Amino acid sequence: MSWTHTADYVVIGGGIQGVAIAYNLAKMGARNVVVLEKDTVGNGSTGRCGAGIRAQWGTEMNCRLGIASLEIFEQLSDELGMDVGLNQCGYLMVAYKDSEFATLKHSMALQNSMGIKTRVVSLKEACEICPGLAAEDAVGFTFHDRDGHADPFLTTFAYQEAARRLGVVFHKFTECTGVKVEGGKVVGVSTTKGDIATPVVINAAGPYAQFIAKMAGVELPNYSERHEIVITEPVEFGVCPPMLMSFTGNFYIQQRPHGSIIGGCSPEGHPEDFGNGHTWAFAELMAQKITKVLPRAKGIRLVRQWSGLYEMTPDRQPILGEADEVKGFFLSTGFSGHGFMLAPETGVLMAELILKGETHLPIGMLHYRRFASGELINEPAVV
Amino acid sequence: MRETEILVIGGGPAGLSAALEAASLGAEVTLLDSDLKLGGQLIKQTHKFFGSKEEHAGTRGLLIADLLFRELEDYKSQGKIKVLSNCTATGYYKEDGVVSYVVGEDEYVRIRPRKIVMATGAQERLIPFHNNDLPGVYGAGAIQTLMNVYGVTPGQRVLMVGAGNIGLIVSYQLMQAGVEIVAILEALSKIGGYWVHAAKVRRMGVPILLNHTIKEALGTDVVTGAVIQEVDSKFQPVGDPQRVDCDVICLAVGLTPTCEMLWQAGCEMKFVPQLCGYVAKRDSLMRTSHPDIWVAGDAAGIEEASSAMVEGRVAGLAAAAALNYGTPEVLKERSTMYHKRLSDLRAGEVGEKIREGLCQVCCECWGA
Amino acid sequence: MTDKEKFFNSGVLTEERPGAVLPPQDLWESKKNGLVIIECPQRIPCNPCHTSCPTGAVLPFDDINDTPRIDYSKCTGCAMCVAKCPGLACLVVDLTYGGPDEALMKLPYEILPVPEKGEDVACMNRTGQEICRGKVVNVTEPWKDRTLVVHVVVPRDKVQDVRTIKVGRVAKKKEDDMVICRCEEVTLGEIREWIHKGYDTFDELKRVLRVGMGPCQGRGCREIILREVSKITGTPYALIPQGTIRPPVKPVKLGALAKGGDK
Amino acid sequence: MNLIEKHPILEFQRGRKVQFFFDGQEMEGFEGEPIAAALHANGVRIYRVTPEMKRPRGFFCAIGKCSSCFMVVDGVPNVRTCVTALTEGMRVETQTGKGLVPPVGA
Repeated sequence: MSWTHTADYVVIGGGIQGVAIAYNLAKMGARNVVVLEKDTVGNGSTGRCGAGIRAQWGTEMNCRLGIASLEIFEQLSDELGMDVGLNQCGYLMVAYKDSEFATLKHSMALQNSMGIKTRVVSLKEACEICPGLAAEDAVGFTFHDRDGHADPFLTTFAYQEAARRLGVVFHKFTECTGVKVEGGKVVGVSTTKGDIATPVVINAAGPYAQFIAKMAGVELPNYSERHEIVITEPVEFGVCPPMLMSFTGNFYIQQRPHGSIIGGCSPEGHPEDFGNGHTWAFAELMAQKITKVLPRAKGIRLVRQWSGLYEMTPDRQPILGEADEVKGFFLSTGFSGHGFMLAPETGVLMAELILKGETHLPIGMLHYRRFASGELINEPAVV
Repeated sequence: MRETEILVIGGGPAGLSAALEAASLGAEVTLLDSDLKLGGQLIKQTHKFFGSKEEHAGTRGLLIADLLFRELEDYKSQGKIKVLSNCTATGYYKEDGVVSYVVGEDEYVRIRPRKIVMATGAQERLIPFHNNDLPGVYGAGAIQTLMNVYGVTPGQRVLMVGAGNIGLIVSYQLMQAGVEIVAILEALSKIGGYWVHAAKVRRMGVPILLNHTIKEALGTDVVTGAVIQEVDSKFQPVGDPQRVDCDVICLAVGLTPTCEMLWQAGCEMKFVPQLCGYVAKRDSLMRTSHPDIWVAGDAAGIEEASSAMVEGRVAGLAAAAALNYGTPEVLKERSTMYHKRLSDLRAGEVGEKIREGLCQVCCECWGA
Repeated sequence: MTDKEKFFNSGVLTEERPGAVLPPQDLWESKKNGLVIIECPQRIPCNPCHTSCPTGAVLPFDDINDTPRIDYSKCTGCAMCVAKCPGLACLVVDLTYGGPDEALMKLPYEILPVPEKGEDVACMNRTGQEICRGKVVNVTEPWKDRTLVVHVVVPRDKVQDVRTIKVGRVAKKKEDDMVICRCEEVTLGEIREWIHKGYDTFDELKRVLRVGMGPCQGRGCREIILREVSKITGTPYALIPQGTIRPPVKPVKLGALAKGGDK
Repeated sequence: MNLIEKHPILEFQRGRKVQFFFDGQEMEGFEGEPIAAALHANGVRIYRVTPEMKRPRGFFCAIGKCSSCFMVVDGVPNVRTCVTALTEGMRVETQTGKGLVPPVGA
C-alpha cells in the first residue's frame, strides 16, 4: 500500500476505539483520515475481550454512555452494512453478598431513573432466564434484557470496512514511534513505515496509550492489567443464554450464539504486564467457576485460552478529550475493560469533539484533569 | 503437582528411544503417549525396515516396537520409566514450565518436568478438492490405524492420492488386507518414495498415475468415486478429467511436524520445506532454543522411523546429561556413535533433501 | 478457439459488440433514473425494444434483424423495454441512485420465488455465479403481463457484471465451494473473498471467518489457508505470520479441569 | 462385517465381543477398540451431520484431534469416537448439529 505522507487526522490504534472514531470522523465529513495499527486491526484488547454490552452501570456517566452505545449497537449492522453479531440476551447480575445486592439495587434505581429498565428477579425467574443455573447461594439478581454481547471481531471489521468505503486509510503492521509537537501543537507522527504530517492525532492505543501520550509530552496515569479468558467448543445454544456476571463471585460467563461458552474473571493481584500469556491456574479456576454456576457444562470442553490487556485508570473510567498541553492531540483511552461496549458512543463523541469542538453528551468530567484535581468518578460495577 | 526429571512427550519410535536412552543413564523418566496403544506409527508398519543392524534393518516395524517394549519393561519394573498411555499433553505453560495433560477425557493432570523431550511426531497434510470432507476420504494414518491395529478394512476399492513412501507403503498394506487399489495418483512426474516400494505394488498390477491429481470426490453421503485429472509440470490440467469408481480416497500427500507446544514454549522456529514445515532450531544434540526442551523424530522434521529412533537416543542422552547423568566419556562415546549412524542413514540419494533441510536449522550449540 | 469465443458461443457476453454497448460514461453518471443497457448482439428478427419505447430512445430498425441501437440522450430509464423484451436482454442502470458506492439496477424477472421489497438477494453475473448481494427496493409489473421489473440496489462497481438476481444463496463455483475449515465449515471461496479484501494473515482470517477456531485448532486448514494467502498476495509462505497457537492442544472437559491438576 | 479375518503378517488381538447400539440398532464390536472402528466394521460410515452445511462426516483423523467423528455416546455429545473405547451396552447415536448438552441429573 502506498504511504500517506500527509493526513488531516491520524488515529493511533486499530482497535474498536480507533475504528469507531475513524468511521465517525469520515461519516461526519472528515477526509484524509488515517488509522495506524502496529499489528492487525482488532489484534489488541478488542479482539481479546469478553464482548459484553450493558447499560447496568453504577455511575451516571457510564449509564449514559452504556445506554447510548446499546442504542447504536441495536442498529449497527444496518448502519455499517455487515453483521456485528449482536445478541441481546440480557445481563443477569448475581449478588452473593447483601452489600453487593444493595449496590446493585442502588445502581438499578439510578438506571431506572434514566430509562434503563433493569429489574430485580427472583431465583426462580433467574433459573428461567438461565436454565440449569445453580445459584442457591446467591442473595439476589438484577436483569436488564436489552444488554447482551456482540462479536468484537466482526464489529471492528464492520467499522473498518464502512470507514474504508468512506475513504479512511488503514495501515496495518505500522507502529507509531513518535508524536511531533511544535509550539504546543501536533504537527505529525513518526512510524515504523515513515512519517506523516498531520494537525490532529487521536490516541486510541489502548494499553499502550500512556506511551503514545508520553511521546507528545502528556503524562497519563494509565496502567495495563492482564486478564485471561477461556472459551469452550460450541454446543447447541441454551446452556447459558444471558451474560452471567457477579462482582463478588468475580466472573462473567456467557454463551455466544455460535454455541461456545466464554468466561473470564479478574486476576488476583492485578498483574501489570504487557504479555499475552496464558496460565494453567486460570484455566482451572475458570473451569471451577463455570461448572459451579452451570453444573451441566461439566462435559463441555475448553478449546482455547488467551489473555488481553485492560487499559486501567485510577477510577476505572475512560479518558476522553483534547490534551491541555498539546493542541490537536486527542485521547480516547483508559476504558478499564469496557472499551468495546462503549465504543459506538465514544466514537461519535470523539468525532464531534474533534470536528465541532462540542459533544451532544457533556464529557468534560472524563478529561484527565480529574486525576490532578481529585474529582474521580468511582465506578463500582466492574469485574 | 507431579514432578519428573525428564518428560518425554510422544511414545513413538523417537520418544520410546529417548526415554530408554535417558533411563539407561539413570534418569527418572515419564513417557506420555496419547494413544490407547504405545508405539506410535511403528505398530502399524508391516513392512521390514531399511537401515543397518543397529536400527533393526530387515525387521518389521511392528516387531521393532516389540523390541523397544521389551527393553522398556525392565526400566518400568525398576521404576525408572513411568509410562502414561492414553494421556494427551494439552499445553505447555511458559511461565512456570508446566505441562498439562488429560488421561482419556475425564482426568486432567499437571506435571512439572525438569527437562522435556518433544517427540510429538507428525500430522497429516490435507489438500483441497471438492467434497474432500465426505465420509470415505481418509488420511493414510487413519487407515493404517483402522486396518493394522484394529483389523478393520476401510472399504473395498481405494484410490490412493500420493506416491511418496506413505502412499506406496499403505497401498501395499491395503493389498495385504485384501483391499483393491484402484490407482495411485502422483501430481509430480516422479514417485516420491523408495523405488522398491513402488515396484512392489506396480508388479501386482496397481497403476501409478504420474502427473495426476484428484479434482473431486463423488457421492452424496459417502464416497462412491472420484474425478481425477492429468496435469502438466505447472499443475495445469491436460486433457479431460476422468472418473474412477472407489469407496475410499486415501490421502497420503505428506506429513508436517506437530509442533504446537514448541510454539507455546517460545522455541525459535523456522519454516524448512525440506523438513516439511515449521521446525525448531536445534543444536547437534537436539536441544532447542529453550534450554529445557529437546526435539526428536518427525516433530523435528519429517524423516524415517530409523533416524527418528537415533534422534530420540541423542535427545534422551543430552537431556539426561543436562541433569548430570552419565560420565563425559560415555556421553562422548555414545553421541559420536549416534551421529555416525545418523549421517550414514542420511548419506544416500534420498537423504539429500534431509541434509539440505538440516543445514538450515542445526546450529553448533546454544552456548550452554 | 479463444476462451472469449468459447464463452461467447455459450451465451456469455465477453466484450462490447454491436447490439451490446454501454451508455456514454458522462451521461450515465448524471442521468437520474438511469439508462438502458441492451445485450442483444445477434441478428434476430425482433423489435419490441423499439416499439415499447415511449421516448424513441431505442432507434427504429431498418431491417427487423438488425441489432438494437440507442439514442441515449432520449432514454429516461423507464424500463418499459426491460419488461417487454422477449429475450430479457434489456436492463436499466441508475448510477445516480443512493450513496457513492451504490447503484440501482432494474432487471427483468420471471422466476419464482418473487423477491419482496427490502429483501436481500443474490446478484449473479453472466455465468450465474453469485458475485455480491443486493437489496430489492421495488418490484413492478409495467405491462401487467407477469414480467416483473425488480429494482435492486447493488455495489456500484458491480453494475457491469450483475445480470440477474436470485432469492437466497447461489452455490459458488465448484472450486470455491470446497470445505477448507472442516470444523467451522468455511469454504475456499469465503477465504479467498476475505484475502482479496486485505485480510491476509491467519489471525485476521480466523477472526472474520472463524477458520481454525474449532476443536482441531487449525491443524487441517492452517497450511492450506496460508498457501492461499501466499498465492494471492505473492508473499513467500515462510514470511506469513502463522498466528498464535494456544492451549489446550486438545479440548479438555471443564469438569476435568475444575477438579484441578494436582494429582 | 468389514473385519480382516486373515492377514499375511498380522494377528489381531481383539477384545471380548460386546453388544452396543447404533441409533437404536444392535451391533457387535470388541471391547476396548475405538467406537469408530467398531462402527466401521459394521459398515457405518456417517457419524455426524454438520451444523451449518448439513454435510455428512465420518471417520477421519483417528487421533481425536479433528471434529469429524463427534457422536452422541450415552447421551453425551461431541464424543471423539475415534479415540473412545467401546464398552458393553454403549448407546451410540449420530450427532446432528452442535450437540445438545443434557440437563443436570439426566
